[in-house]
Amino acid sequence: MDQNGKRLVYADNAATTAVSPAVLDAMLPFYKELYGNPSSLYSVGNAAKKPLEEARAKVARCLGADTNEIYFTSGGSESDNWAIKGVAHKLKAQGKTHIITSKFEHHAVLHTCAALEKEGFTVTYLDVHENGIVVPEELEAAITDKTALVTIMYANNEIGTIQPIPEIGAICKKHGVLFHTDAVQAVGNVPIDVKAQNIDMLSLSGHKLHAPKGVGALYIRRGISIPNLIDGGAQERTRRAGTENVAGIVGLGVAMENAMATMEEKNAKLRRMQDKLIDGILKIDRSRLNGDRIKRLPGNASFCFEGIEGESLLLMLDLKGVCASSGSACTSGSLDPSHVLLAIGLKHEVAHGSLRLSFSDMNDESDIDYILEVLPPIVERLRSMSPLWDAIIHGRTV
Amino acid sequence: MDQNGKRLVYADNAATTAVSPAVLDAMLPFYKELYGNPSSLYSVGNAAKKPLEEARAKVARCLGADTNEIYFTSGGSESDNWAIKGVAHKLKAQGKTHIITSKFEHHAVLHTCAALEKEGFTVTYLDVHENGIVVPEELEAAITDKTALVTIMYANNEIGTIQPIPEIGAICKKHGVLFHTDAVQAVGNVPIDVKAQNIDMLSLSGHKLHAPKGVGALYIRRGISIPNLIDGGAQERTRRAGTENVAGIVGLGVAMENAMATMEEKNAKLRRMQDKLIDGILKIDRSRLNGDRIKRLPGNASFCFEGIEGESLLLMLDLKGVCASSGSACTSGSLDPSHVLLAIGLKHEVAHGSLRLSFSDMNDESDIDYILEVLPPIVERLRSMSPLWDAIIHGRTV
Amino acid sequence: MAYSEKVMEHFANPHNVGEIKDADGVGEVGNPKCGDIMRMYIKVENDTIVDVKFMTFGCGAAIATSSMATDLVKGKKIEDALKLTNKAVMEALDGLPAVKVHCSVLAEQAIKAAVSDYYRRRGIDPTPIVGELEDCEEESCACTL
Amino acid sequence: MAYSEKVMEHFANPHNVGEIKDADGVGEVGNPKCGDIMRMYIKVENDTIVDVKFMTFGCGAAIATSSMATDLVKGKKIEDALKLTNKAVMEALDGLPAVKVHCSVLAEQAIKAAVSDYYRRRGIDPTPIVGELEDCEEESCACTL
Ligand SMILES: Cc1ncc(COP(=O)(O)O)c(C=O)c1O
Ligand SMILES: Cc1ncc(COP(=O)(O)O)c(C=O)c1O
Repeated sequence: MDQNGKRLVYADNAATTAVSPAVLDAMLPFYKELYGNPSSLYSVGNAAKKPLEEARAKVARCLGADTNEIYFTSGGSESDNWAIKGVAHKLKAQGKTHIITSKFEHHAVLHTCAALEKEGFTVTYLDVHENGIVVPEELEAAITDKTALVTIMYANNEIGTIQPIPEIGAICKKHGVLFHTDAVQAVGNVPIDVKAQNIDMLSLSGHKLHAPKGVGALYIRRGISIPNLIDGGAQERTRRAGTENVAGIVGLGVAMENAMATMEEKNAKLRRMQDKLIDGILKIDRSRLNGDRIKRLPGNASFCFEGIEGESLLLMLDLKGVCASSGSACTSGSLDPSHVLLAIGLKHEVAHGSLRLSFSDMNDESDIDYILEVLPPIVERLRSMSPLWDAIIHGRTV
Repeated sequence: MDQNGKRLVYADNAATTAVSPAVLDAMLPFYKELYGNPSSLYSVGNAAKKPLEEARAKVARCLGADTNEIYFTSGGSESDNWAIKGVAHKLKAQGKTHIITSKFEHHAVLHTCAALEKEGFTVTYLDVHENGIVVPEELEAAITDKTALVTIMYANNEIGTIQPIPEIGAICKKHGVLFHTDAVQAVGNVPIDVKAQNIDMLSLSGHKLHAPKGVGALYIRRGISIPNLIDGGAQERTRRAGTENVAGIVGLGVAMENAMATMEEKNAKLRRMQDKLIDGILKIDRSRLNGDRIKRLPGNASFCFEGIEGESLLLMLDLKGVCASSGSACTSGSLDPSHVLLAIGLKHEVAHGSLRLSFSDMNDESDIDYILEVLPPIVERLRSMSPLWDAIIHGRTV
Repeated sequence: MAYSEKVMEHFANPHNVGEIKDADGVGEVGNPKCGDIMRMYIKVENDTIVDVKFMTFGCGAAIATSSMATDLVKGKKIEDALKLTNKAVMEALDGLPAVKVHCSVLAEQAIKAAVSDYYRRRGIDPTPIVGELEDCEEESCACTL
Repeated sequence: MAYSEKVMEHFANPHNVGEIKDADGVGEVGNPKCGDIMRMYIKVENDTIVDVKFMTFGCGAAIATSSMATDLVKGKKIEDALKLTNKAVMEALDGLPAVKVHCSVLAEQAIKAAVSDYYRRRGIDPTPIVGELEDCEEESCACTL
């Protein structure tokens, strides 16, 4: 990607993706002539209803769900909140006041769990170990007769590791415990089948797969009834009120369909790029890859560089036209190191030097080449300025 | 408005409005080159941050609020839910378990109140009388030392009546009770000043004023702390998680600014159109205007026609290219007559024959002329088919 | 909720609208509180419905099902007309939205009510022939009869 | 969080980076757990800071404030250098995001730490001259000193 003659490599697709031209094309009519309210009787409104339901069918198909198990929301955070708070509040009356999650969930899950703790729920935060993967046996051991819900993310947003979802689904089924997964990073990148994998609820967000920001969905298996997060009008079969974001929803449908149709090819390409990137970056002295090398999203790789502080690394990369992040976009501006990197056992001072590079089908191998060209000198330069580096290479603790 | 040579009169702007070309123009860059995450460090993301904050400043200015009292949401329903559930859950611990609202609020308020009733809150539903207006003295009399919140809509969506908001604000202030108003129908149509009017919280929704569907805002007066509805990332100063719908938010800012700049002129025009419409329609035998004739939104007029069922009236109008509704779009498909019309004292059989015509600055007087041309023969035709009409005109009860 | 083209056709130009002054049977079902009333008139010769007309107060589906149901029984022997089911009316209209199925039931019932009236006028108890006519409950407007 | 152009200028091409091997005073503040460490070296002649250099591990603001602070004290009398406030550093950089204000405090403190070291090496108690140096707490990284 070039812009104004300057090379631009967008390597932060785990934070958000560009809306693809096909998605935008599909959305535009709903910002123009098809502006009607899909709940209306007359033709202008009705013309919006059909595409809305077609988008629902597309999303359902991509997940192996039934059409009427899909509820559109404003994004991944809303879906996570609805699923987790919904189950908690529903099952509280039955004395089920325990939730199992992992230490490195997205804040949309962790802060929701924290809010429930304040209400009196107890939450078990499973270890994710050095490789960034939950151990199913540990999960099973954590289940008690008070357990209302297991919520484990499908793939981690900061380090890209993929969790053993089918195994977790089977365990939850065996114990009769509901299973929700935050699949915001996984949808469109790995094949998902909610029925085969025994997933009861699944959150997804459009802007991670070339649909716009501000639209997402929650899959709720038929038969599961949880209270609404947003009460009001009869939209979404009375379970999520609010005039539907028709353009966004139609965009989401198109984006999901495209992602499914091109997944295999895209992933083969991204894997090749990822291998090259990891091999190249690990040549840098005192660098490490975060999380399992194999069980990871093909488009996501996270590294740490000793003696480097993440923000200055990102700014230097930005000056070279490389957009990256140190971890989750939601917490940048925060001064604390990533809870994800601490969860996989990194020390604070190492966790500060993190770099996440995440790619989509809009990237190609030349982007990797460019990053491998500009990154090592930047790391070297920052280390040469660092009062710690000398101590680090001479093995003194800092 | 003409389309395919067929005359199209869109008279359902209270349900939703068309995105204006100026709004769409402002949004498009965020679906193209400015796709970055506004929470990101690098320039592509940062380029989205500034417009986001500018939009917040615009919205604040239009309400007389401070910039950091505005929180963006996915729409009016979310804002209503957040405000009402938030205050309720916050003040419950202090024994404040009483809420005052009116009988004819939008379902986003009524169903939220109903959900709270299930949790043990008590709710007073104030009468709105024949003219569709809450009486401040009755509101004051309903306040007890347990009252946590008063939530009264600024203007009704089905019949357009405007409530005595400054009076209610003053009463709430006097009694130290929080005051929320659902101003979804009012914003952009009447001058609002949250400080002068003593409004503590205010909900608004973009798609009612030519911004897109799926974006809205909640004004929360500084100093009021309520629990989040959507927990997670640090967006919206940690009070509303989720990657920001940048395009929608920018669109909302532009729409609000445009609405404010043109309000006086627009309202003068809409008032003229409304007077002509009401005078014209009331010439139809056994027709009535719903709600106060004067204290109403200039763009909203609701009627009932005895002996007519609303849906067939709407369908006949649609065949003539007139898009209208019987009331709230959220409930069409429902078979029960509008709770709003029942609240102003109409009988079921009369409430069934309702018609809401709502206009925006995109309409003009020729639309009124056209409606006045096609509506009377339709009413006549339906009445001629009706087995009730004979009895009605002969004064027999049906 | 979207109506089929067929429904819209019958709604926009309903067949058999009106009264039959010297009808042999008149049946009315529904109630105004629920927002749907159908009144059907039949003219019978040699056990055959030679003419049928309706007056309906109600939604688009109520008008369209009235139109279709009258079409379907016109010229039929009474015994065949009594076999008319709401399903047949719906199918002939290429379907109805779920919330509108009750309208097709009303149309079926209106025909039966008219036939019952025809028998009653002739001193014949219609119940063994036509069956019990369940009335739409005042309470629940979305009656599923 | 967006940096001013001035901050980005000093970040991209920081002034006075490096060590002074035969420094007359060296001061270090911050800690790696918090993600910010500044070390400043000064060379003093006739009570004047004739040279100053820094080594910084930290965010963009940490590097830019180090660069700006060293610029501001270079060539100054010690007594004037000690008047440098974090506010002055921030103003010279056209402001800092709220979450980054502590970096300007660190820069001010780093200069003072180097001057203290200079006095200490000469056997003079720096406290009456430089004042108490509050150290950034391990606990709270967003120290507001
Ligand atoms: C008065 C009122 N409140 C709330 C809403 C809900 O807004 P939204 O559809 O944006 O959620 C609407 C319209 O739908 C409304 O008219
Ligand atoms: C794993 C994960 N969950 C949830 C979210 C929240 O999604 P959204 O920003 O659409 O609310 C994100 C990304 O922001 C994510 O990566």
